[in-house]
Amino acid sequence: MTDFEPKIVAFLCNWCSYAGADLAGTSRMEYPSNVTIIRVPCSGRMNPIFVLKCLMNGSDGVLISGCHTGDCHYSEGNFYARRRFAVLKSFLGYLGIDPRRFQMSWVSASEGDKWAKLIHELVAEIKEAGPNKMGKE
Amino acid sequence: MRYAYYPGCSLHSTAKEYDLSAKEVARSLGIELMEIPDWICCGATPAHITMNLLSIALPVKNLLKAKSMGSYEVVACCAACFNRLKVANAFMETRDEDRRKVEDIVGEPYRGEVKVRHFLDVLANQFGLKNLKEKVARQLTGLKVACYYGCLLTRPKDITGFDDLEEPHLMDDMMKAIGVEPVNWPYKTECCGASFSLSRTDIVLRLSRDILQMASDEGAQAIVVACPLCQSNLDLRQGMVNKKYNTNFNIPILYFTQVLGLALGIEAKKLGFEKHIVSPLSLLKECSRRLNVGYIPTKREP
Amino acid sequence: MKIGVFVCHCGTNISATVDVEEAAAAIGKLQNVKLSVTYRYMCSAPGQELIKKAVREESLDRIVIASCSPALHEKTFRKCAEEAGINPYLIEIANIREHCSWVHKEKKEATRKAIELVKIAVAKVARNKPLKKTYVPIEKKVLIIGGGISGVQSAIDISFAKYPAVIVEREPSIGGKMAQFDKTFPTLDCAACILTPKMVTVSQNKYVTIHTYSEIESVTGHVGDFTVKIRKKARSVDLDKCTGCGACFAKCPVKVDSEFDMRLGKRKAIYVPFPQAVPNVPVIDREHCLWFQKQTCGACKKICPFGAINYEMPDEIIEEKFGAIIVATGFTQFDHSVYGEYGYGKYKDVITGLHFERMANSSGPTGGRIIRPSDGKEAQDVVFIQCVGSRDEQKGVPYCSRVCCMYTAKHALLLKEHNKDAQAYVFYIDIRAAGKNYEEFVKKVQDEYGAIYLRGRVSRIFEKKGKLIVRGADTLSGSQIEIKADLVVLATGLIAQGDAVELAQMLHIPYDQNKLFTEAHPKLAPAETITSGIFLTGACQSPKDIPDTVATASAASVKALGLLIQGELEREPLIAKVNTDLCSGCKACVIACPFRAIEMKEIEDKKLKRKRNAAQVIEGVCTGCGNCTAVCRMAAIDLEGFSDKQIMGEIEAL
Amino acid sequence: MLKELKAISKELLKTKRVDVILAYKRASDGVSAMPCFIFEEKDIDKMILDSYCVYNLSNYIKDFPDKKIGIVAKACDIKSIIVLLQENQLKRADVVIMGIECHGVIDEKRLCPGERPVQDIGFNEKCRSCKSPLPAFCDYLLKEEEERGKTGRASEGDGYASIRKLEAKSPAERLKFWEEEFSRCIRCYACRQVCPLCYCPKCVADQTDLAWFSRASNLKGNMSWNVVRAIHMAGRCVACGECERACPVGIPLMELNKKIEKDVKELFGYEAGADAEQKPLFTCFDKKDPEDFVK
Amino acid sequence: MKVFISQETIRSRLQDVLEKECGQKVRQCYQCGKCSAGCPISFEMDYLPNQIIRMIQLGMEKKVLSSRTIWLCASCQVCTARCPREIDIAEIMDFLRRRAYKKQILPKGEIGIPLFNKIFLKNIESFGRLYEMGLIAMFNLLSGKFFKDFSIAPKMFLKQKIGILPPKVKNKNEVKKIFKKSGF
Repeated sequence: MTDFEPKIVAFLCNWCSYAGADLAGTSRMEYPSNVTIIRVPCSGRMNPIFVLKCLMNGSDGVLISGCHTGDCHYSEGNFYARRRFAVLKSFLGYLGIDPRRFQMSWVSASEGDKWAKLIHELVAEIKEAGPNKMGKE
Repeated sequence: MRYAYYPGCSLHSTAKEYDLSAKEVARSLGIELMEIPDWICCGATPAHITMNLLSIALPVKNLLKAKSMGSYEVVACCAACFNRLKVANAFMETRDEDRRKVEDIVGEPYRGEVKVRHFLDVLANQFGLKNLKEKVARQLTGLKVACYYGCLLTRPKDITGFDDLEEPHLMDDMMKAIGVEPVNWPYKTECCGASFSLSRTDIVLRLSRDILQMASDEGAQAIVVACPLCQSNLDLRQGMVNKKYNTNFNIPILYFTQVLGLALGIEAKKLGFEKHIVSPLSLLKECSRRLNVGYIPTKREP
Repeated sequence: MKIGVFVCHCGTNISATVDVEEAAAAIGKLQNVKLSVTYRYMCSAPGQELIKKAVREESLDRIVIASCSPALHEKTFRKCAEEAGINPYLIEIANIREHCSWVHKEKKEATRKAIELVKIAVAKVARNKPLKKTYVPIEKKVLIIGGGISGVQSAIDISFAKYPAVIVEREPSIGGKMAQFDKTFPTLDCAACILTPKMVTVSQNKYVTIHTYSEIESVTGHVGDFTVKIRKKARSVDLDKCTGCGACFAKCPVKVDSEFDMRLGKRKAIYVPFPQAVPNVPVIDREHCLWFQKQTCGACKKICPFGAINYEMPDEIIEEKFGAIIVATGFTQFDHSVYGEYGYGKYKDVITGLHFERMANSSGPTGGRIIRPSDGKEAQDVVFIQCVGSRDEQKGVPYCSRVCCMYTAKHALLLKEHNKDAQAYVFYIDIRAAGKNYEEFVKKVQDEYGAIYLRGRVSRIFEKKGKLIVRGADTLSGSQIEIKADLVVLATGLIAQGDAVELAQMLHIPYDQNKLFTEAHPKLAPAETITSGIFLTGACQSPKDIPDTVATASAASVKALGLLIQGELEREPLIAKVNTDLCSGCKACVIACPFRAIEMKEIEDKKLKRKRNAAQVIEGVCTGCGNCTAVCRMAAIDLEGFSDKQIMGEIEAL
Repeated sequence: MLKELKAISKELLKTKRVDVILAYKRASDGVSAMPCFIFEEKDIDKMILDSYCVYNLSNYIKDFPDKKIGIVAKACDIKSIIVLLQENQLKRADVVIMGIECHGVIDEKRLCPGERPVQDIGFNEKCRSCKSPLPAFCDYLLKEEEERGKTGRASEGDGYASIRKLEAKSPAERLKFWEEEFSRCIRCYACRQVCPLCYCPKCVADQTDLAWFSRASNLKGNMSWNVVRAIHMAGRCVACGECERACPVGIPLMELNKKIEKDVKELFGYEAGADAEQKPLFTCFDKKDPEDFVK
Repeated sequence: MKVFISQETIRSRLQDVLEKECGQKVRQCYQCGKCSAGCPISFEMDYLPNQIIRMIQLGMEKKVLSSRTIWLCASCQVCTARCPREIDIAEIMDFLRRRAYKKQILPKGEIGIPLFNKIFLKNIESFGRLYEMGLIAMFNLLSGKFFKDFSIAPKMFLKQKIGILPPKVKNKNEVKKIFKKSGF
């Protein structure tokens, strides 16, 4: 699987994680190019079907990243998201879909370094997990 | 309470009295110290100065010997040994790739699973000062001591860490508990020159001088230590200090186990007081006279 | 549909790692893309001109700009689109700088990803809908949290424009830390002399309301329309009846360490923190007052000629509406008790800069004498240690507190002025004296006041026979230094208030790892936060000296005024919208909305020919977080600008 | 018990307390039971009550909007009524719940059509772990004449045994298992039609102006549908088992529903249909919700 | 003295090797001098600890390794305990000494200490435990200070603090093996 370059979708909340990723950029922190970022106002915006869609669409990994709990720009959005996706994550695992394929993280606007580190780990993990057969047929 | 006991070289030679008194104290408190069968030297300072792996391998070898005795915590009295054993554990826990090298040297896998404690830690935190207080059989009131911790007992914090880094207090607390008055002095964790005893005696003399000076300035009649190196530097070299700096210190350097033993009512001669270069006998006589109980105690605690 | 894609080189910021030409070419082939061009600086005037021209000539109806983060130029290009005659919400930004060219090195890869990002943007923009901004009225009043120098200055500036401002200060008096200072560097004019007049002005200003001894209970709403609950803690003294005659605290038998005097002096259980306090009305410290502890005494009530004392006074909670909020909560001193080598804060004669200020103050607890708290003797040899807590990842904060070098120099000078036989020794790492006449000031202290500056930190302070043995280093002479000192003054750093995080969460403003509030942009928007309508001033954002604090105060005020002056407030139309045909009225969205922006309303169901309940979004309250859309199983509620269609489109484009 | 039921029903209809009563009648095969809607007193005699009354009648509530409904319901069925109340689909005043004591219904899978089998043809899966023969939340409680509480089957385990078995398998095995199951799905949506809680005016599966997932009945589409269905039931499914019963190709849908039920219980201590007052699972949160899965 | 600094010297391997071998980031040091301030032996050192660190930063390997300071460090850990940049200076000193051994660089006028270490370890290697008598004798012999500690030695025998005969450890070879494998 060495030459396997995973395709990963990351949904970033506009206020913390997206800004955090921006900071990683302004601080010129290099990280793998496998991740494509889609901006959403808040992790609370995320509908489980979006994640499913990505996996069925052949993405090898999906990441949802929001503000740390308590720091949500909309005060509570990430709490709702956390509950929602705790269930989805476990359920996907139950269906036999590698749990590494769907992950969640809190990255604040000042954590550019955390973002870069996160992506390094994420890509490494997904590489281990191998390509997502689902929906490739 | 049972522990695997690692005396270390000093306690079998220059610090015999530490070994004696520690064992005596343990016995009278019902703590069992089982000496690790043919333990070897921990390498002390020279080892880690000279070669990294060796300085880890030697302690690890000992810890493995301890492990083979069953699942006991290892107790050390010598601050230096204690420090080296702890460092070795930390090393084996954290440094993955280097661990393998060491494992290869000692020929056994080891991940720092054998826990190591200093005897002071065991007495103060495990056995408990309250319980010690209750066991006191001889009042030593009037005896003023300076508790001297030195370097390796408290530093580095994240490795040794059973007492405060800058202002350790366990020995002081213990002394208070058994009715001995610890003076409040600032040099508790100053360095005595340690392993330079032979190679750079002059340094040791100067540092020891400062420590002795500070202790006497603060009115200590004796200095209580938990490390053989500190003891021999302050005791053995006291005469030379006096000669070199024409001072006239006459401060006995006692191991905390000796003082404790005395308080617990153990016969003084079992505690090896006669082995000191700066004899504590007169001091003890004096303070026991004040207490008008015979210096050689007649009554023994059951 | 005719989409125009404009790829920006951003000088070489993008083009260095992304082959913009190749990217543009690839994108040109996409469906619906009418035109795909590149330019060196899209955000520049000619860049925008190029866009407008293209729109005209190619009659484009949607635009994608591939450039820097939307955080920077989304607004710019929305405006540009509008001027070109396209609805400003029919544009999308592809962030190929922060998220691509700046984080990837390999050109091929970066180019591939850039194309991917633009593809997504194209897919999204194709599903955008023209939207109209909505307008809501603005509450023309400013809330100022904190009554220190920055709060006071802000209030004054706002009142100049004849807009009402409300100061909420948690202490019994306004004035903040500056009121505790003796003199100010580098001019050495006394803090009180320049502060107290301002305090008086603000208190007499008809546009300014001051709530002292009060705290913010809760903040809801949004820019232009914040609803704030303020808890007015029970002062036990009637503000209107009291004339500040002082009879009460003269009579009060209880003596307590004075917080204002850093516990170097005493105050009564009923007290005004300092003589020039505003309002000059005492407060009863119920912890210590005999009446509240043992129902005895009551002296103050008896003595008060105006019947102003009221033991039954309860906490009062008032609710007010504001259009803007200025956060001026300031700083607190670093607690040096974490430093064992400095004695864990146990040594009486090891004090902090603020203690020194109080001592140096002629109206302070020592009447201006620099003494040893342990025995009250005049201090002769005084050691100053800089960077205590500052520049210390291990035990303190990583940043430089910025003012310590200067106030230490000031202290060294004051020491000499109060006691000409005294000698100051200053341990420093670097002297940071960047500021008007600052360097000159430090030089003066060294040359004319003979302060000895030693370059190095202190490793240990010993207490011996009443003296303090300070063991440090002077790395310049390469020697270890030991000083027998009477007094050691620690230049403790400035850190965020203990409850900064709670406030930040209440206001929904971000803060950094040091709990300092984060500005919208470090250079271009230093007085704003990303939460519109909330502004920052003073040390709550980062350590600042007085001139900078006052400057930022005025900056924040101008920003706030700039907001209030607009009659009504533009609101982004990116809010939730209900499709009642799909809504089952299950109320999930109503319950889950963090802003209570959704209500149930009866509608006529044409298909079923019956009345039923369906959700409805309250415009102006909805903030567009989109939580409702995710809890709605039937996808009956959607979010404009981030609609299900748009996001699903983006996913499919991958 | 049946006599009692009929009496009450008569009363309810006579007094116009309800417009219709949802009950059971014998099916044409003379063996199994089927729903019947009773508007007039004369039809009351059709009513039956026995271990063949498997259906969850609350599914038909949505067919009678703005009507006052009397409903015969087992403890398990009542849970779904509670969810409907919780989700504002029903006014408490508009429904009269006649709760019946139930010691388990038959397992239709083992029922060969036509002949009436010997007594006890095995209890329905869902009944094995049933904890409450007696419904709690109802207007009328109908007990059986002779005390059966003790003699009745003791409930076996928590009903998650099969889930744990699956969880124990390797991801690969699980994926294989579900892919096989889902590949059989013909997208008839019977599971949805029969579900008392699938009341969306227009299911996301049918929405055309935005294709949430492939409508084609290939693995991709089937997987999507079944995941979405299960997730949309999270914290709502009361395990009445109708979907699985109705599935023509026999996909073990309860193994999906119960997994989520189990997770939700373990993660948030939330139980569907327990209390009409509690907020629906995903419309609320607890600051202390587990977070270990978040980086 | 004048020192020539260039990209080569600054990027010298010393820093990297150091970082690799004991994970200490010397680049982190901002020269606050806290280490030197607390060092008990500083009065004897030719360079203060902070200067040693500085020289490493600038890649002056020779100067560092030939300095007496690194041998005079008593490993008392005060510097490590108080460094605000969380640099383990004591560990660095160990590293430098080990490197000096490897490179056969012995400090002028400080042969005593490395000599002592060698003898000490030889002693352990051959006896398993420390044989003080042998140690002292050997040290005095090699350091040419025959009568050093002459005064106190007798006292020690009297008090049986040090034995004339070496300690008895059974499997001495096991110890020898460890030494050998450790590359002693």
